[in-house]
Amino acid sequence: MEPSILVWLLPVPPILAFFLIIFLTNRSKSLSHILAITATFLSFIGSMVIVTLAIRSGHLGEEPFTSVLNWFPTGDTWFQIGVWVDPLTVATLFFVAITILVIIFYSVGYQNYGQPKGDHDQPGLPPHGATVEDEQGHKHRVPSIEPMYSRFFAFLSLFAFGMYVLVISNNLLTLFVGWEIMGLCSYLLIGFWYAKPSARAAAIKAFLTTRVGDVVMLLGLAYLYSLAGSLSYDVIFSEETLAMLTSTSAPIFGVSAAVLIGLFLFFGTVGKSAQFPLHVWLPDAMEGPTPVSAMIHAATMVSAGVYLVVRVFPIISAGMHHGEPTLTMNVMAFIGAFTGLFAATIAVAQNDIKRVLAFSTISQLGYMIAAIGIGAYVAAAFHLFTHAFFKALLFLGSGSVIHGVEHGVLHTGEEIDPQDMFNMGGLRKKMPFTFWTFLIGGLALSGFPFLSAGFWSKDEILADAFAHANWPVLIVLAFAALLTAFYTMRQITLTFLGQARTESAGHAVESKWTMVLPLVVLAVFAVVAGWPGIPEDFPVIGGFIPNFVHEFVGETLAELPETIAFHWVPLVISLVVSLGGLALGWWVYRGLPVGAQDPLEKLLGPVYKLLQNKYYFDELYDYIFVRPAYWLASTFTYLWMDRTIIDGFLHFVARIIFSLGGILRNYIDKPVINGFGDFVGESVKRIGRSGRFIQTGRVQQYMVMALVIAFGTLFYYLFFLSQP
Amino acid sequence: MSDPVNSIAAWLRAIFSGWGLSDGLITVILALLGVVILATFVLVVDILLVWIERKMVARFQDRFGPNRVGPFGIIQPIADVIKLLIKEDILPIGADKFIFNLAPIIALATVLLLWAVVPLAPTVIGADINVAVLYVVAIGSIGTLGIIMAGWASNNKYALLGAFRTVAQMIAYEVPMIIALLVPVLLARSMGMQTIVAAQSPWYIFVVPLAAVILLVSSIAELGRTPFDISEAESEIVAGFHIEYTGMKFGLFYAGELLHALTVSALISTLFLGGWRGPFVDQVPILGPVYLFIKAFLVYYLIMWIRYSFPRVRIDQMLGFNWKFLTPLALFLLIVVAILDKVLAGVPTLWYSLVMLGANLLIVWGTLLILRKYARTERIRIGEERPVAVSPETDVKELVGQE
Amino acid sequence: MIPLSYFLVFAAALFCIGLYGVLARKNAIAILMGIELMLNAVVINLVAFWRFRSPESITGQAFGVIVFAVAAAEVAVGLALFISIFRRRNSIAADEIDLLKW
Amino acid sequence: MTVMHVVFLITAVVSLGGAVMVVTARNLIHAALWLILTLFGVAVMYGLLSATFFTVVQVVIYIGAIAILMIFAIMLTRRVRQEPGSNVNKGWWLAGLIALLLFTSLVWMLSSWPGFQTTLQELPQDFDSIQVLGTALVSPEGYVIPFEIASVLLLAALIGAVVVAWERKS
Repeated sequence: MEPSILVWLLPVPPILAFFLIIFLTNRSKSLSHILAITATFLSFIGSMVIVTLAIRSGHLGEEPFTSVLNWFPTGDTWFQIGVWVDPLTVATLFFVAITILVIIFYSVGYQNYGQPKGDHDQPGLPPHGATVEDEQGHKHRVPSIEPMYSRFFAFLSLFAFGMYVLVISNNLLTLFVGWEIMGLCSYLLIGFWYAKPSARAAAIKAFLTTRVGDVVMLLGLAYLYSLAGSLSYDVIFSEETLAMLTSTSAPIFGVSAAVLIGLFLFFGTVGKSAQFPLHVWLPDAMEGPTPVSAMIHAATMVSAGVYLVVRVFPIISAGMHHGEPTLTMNVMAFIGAFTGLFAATIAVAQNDIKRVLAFSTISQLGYMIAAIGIGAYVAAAFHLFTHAFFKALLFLGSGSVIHGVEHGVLHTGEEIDPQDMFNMGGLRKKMPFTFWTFLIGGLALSGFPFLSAGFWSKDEILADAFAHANWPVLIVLAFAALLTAFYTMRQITLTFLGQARTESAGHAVESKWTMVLPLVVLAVFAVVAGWPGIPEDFPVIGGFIPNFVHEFVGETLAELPETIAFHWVPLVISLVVSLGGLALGWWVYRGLPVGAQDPLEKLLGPVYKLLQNKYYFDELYDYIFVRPAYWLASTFTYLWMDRTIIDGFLHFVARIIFSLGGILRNYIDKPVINGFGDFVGESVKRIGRSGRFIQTGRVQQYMVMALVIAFGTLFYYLFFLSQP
Repeated sequence: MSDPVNSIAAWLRAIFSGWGLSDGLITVILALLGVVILATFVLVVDILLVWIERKMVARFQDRFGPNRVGPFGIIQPIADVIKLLIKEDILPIGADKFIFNLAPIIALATVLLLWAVVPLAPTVIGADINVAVLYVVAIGSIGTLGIIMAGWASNNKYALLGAFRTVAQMIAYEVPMIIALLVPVLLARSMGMQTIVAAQSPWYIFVVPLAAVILLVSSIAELGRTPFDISEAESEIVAGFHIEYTGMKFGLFYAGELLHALTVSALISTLFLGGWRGPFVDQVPILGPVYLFIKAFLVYYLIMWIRYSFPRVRIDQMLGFNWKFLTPLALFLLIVVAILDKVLAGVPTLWYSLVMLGANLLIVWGTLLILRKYARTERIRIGEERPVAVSPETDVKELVGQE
Repeated sequence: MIPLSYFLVFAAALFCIGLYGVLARKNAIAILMGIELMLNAVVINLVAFWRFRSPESITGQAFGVIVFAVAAAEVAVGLALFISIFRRRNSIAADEIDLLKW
Repeated sequence: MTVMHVVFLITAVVSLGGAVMVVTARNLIHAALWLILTLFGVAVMYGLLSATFFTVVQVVIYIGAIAILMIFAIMLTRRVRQEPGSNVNKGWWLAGLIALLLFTSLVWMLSSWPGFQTTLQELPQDFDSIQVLGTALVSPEGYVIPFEIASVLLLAALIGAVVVAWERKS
């Protein structure tokens, strides 16, 4: 089979699974998850075949697998959609396929498949646990199965469809379609437990916040289409188009069209990848079930934002001379670096295990954006690649931890938050698999030297920043990396090390194999995913494995970016910040006693409070945007516009028509039309009454009559009419 | 001298034309002669059948049967005929005289009419019409008429009941019978008897045995023989339609019934067992009738065997068996055969026959599976406890619920 | 040889006799018999026209087959109706079935 | 006068006489038996027209099915064998008049038609009307759609008859 045909088929199984689950197998939980897993597995197999073919083909950069279909006519031409597999797509496809499959598999265990139905569970709320009796008659509280189990898998399948569409599309419009499908899924899944007010609010917040970014992005697409006449990659990334974009000046801000488009598209990324200032939705999105957090808000969907800017890098970097960054890149570098540090500081003061990871995600995405901003294209893609694995691993691990602690909560009946890290501790012995995999993920996140994937990608970004002599970015990112290592170790120490600080944590148990197996798989990737990107001139271990990422992914661009020469300064920075942060985190939080405050709170004082409340951004937005919007809606739109002007006009028109109708009725309808109708009816009645004696009910008489009349007519015709 | 019938006909024709008779008249005379000879021959065989039937039933029931008049009692039927002829002829009060007398004649005549299309030898057949199979069906339905006339004209409620039953049975079983008849028609691509016989290499019993079985069963039902003899059913409606008949009128019914059985046997032999086909029949055509009658008597023996081995079925069972089992099966068989025939066009005869046979056996196997399942559920249903003897006011469901 | 006119006149006579039966008889089944006679007359016409006017095309016979089917359907439904009516009114005299009068 | 003429005349007289008996017989069973005789006559007519298929089908359908069903229905619907009173309704003379009028006008109209005296042609030797009819009934160029519609009609009649005659037990 042609590779391009196979590529077309990649998104098909998930969407089929979605519709099948929704329409047919909604009632059967096992059928639903079998369908979803089978579908994603088929897509996974297809993706792996594509990846293998792509790597074998050798020069995919010049000759991507592509195929095009006409979609809808635009004047004389057709708007074409198609598929496009170049090295960047391959890399993305690789981690997307694996993470989606693994997470869907994990969801089976996470949503408590095989557990009894809950005592008081109802759709729209997380399961509350069920009571079972064992043989001796003792009652136990055990986790109960999710009431909307099938729906969850349907949504995950739809999400997978969106992601595949986004990744394989050959133009920005279908990419945008996939992007919006994922936006919808994100909304549906964050609000999955829709009976929880906080989940509802988070879903709306996420949807509206990303919508802000999407609108701007759509503007960028429209502008690009109006200039280039196409949204296909091969057209818009061609030299002529790029030159044209650079030479055209935009109508506003006095910048070139390329810069404006780049900024618009980047703003879409800001929304999707939760960059400052649209970062507020991502932490709240942790209201959804943990697999959702892992899938959407760590591994894939937020990656889509970064994927977009990596994809449109030619536009962003259009007009770059001799390594001089463009305006767009400067803005990206600034926002990325700022977000990286900003989110890392917030993460330090969070107690919720998932929120820490959420902010770390924002921070890491900032890293990637900053890398793009300084022109480190390959490094950004590389970090995107490795980050997907270890962040998925961390989220799934945290889900496993929460699950374990929830089990303990159900067992002991304590009323504590099973997601608060200060209620944990000592889980290392209770949940060994979770601990070790989480540790691997954590080390990868903090960039633990040599062994972890995160080290190599992060190191490459720092090395790029150093090589481009972009000192502010280097310093900010290095500090962010330090904080990252710190809060990662804080999390690990609080969660797994030391003693159990609550009874529930003491009764936690290891999760089922359906949840542990994905953790192990992802842990392997969290280690090995970095190996293909080890710089070749790295001391001692460089060159064993060729720097595959650089050559392969770099091939996507028109000209291969030059390799950064090895320098010891960024290496030392990496080593110091990661090891130092880890050590610091362990030292501060080791052996924290039961009920103790966060040691940082004493140290930082009011700053801690500021961090814990995320710099009061939510409140700020509330005051700046939400309340004015409410006010505007109620006062201006409702009272003034709607009630006074529009309603008034309508009432006026209605009154006129009403009186007109009354005139018509009284002077025309009643006497003329009704009179005529009554006259006709009465006449018919009268005629009928006078003629009804014929109606004897005897069929033979009818026939005789009919024949007599027929004969009469016939004879009349024959004897009178036919005479000349 | 290999073809005596036609030689004698040619000889007679020569004699008659020597007497100065016209050609058309000679044909008419010869045809009438043939009819008379054939009818007489068949009726003589019929007398023999009475003896065979009685001897056979005696053997089945571990008796001797007639053994007084003549050797092995072979003259017994002649004695019976004489007895019937000299019996008093009774006409019931209120009977419709003309119809009452007409009925037995129609009953026997329709059977005789059937012999017109039975090919006796390659060169000897009453009328080789191209709609012979349809003709058989048509004449069969006239036979029904005779029974109805008898039942109605007797002015007797048992007779009328018997007639009712007969109508229900005959009209019902005509459906699978026609469908089964269509199978050899389909294979031979003709409704002419001679063509069908000539087309039978191998005999159709080896190609479509299921059709033969269906035809046999529905024919037995048409005959009104046990297990389908509910139109006579001595123990229920005394003797059904011929309850009021005595003497030779009854004799006609009786002879007609026996002869009908032999006729059906001859038809089945013709359609499925190769008719007059046998060794050396092409050289010596006179061997044809011999082969035909050997086969016909074999089938006749089978019918007798069935008759004296099975109990009578109830009328609802009889109709249910037809509409719910035999008709669907026959339809299915016809469809399968038609499709296979189309599929196998151009295949050598051997393979064609083998595949057809295989398909037939497959259908039989599937039918048996379904029947077994049905029987199992039926046993369970019958085995369920049912309340016995409750007053009409009691709600039966309630009673069952209490147990 | 017999000309076409014989058959046509025969069919016309049969048709008219049937028509009389339909119009005059009281019993509904007798009316049905009249209808059958009329239908038979029609089929004779069809077959006769086929035989005399266009023996090479089979249209007349095909039409006749359809008429046979219609006749059979009509008798089946008609008799069912009569039996049903008989159950309710204990009569099938056509002039007593006059519920649909004024 | 050929043999054909003799056969035709005898058949015509018998069947027309039978038809007259059908519409006049007081006893319905007799009427039905007369009907059978008439139908037989019609079957012979088909034979004279060398439509063998119709001859046989006439016997199968009309005598074997329709007439017998009628006798059945007569038996089911008659409590007393002889219906009291007249067997014709009040307007019988008008009916007879109409029938007579129709017959005369039909004959009159037919006789003015030039094709009225068409004589019989021999059929071609190898003409098998059954084969041609069969092919025509099932070939798409022929009458397969009327044929199928007729079968649907029969099915509908079958179901309809069952539904109409079904005795609902309350």
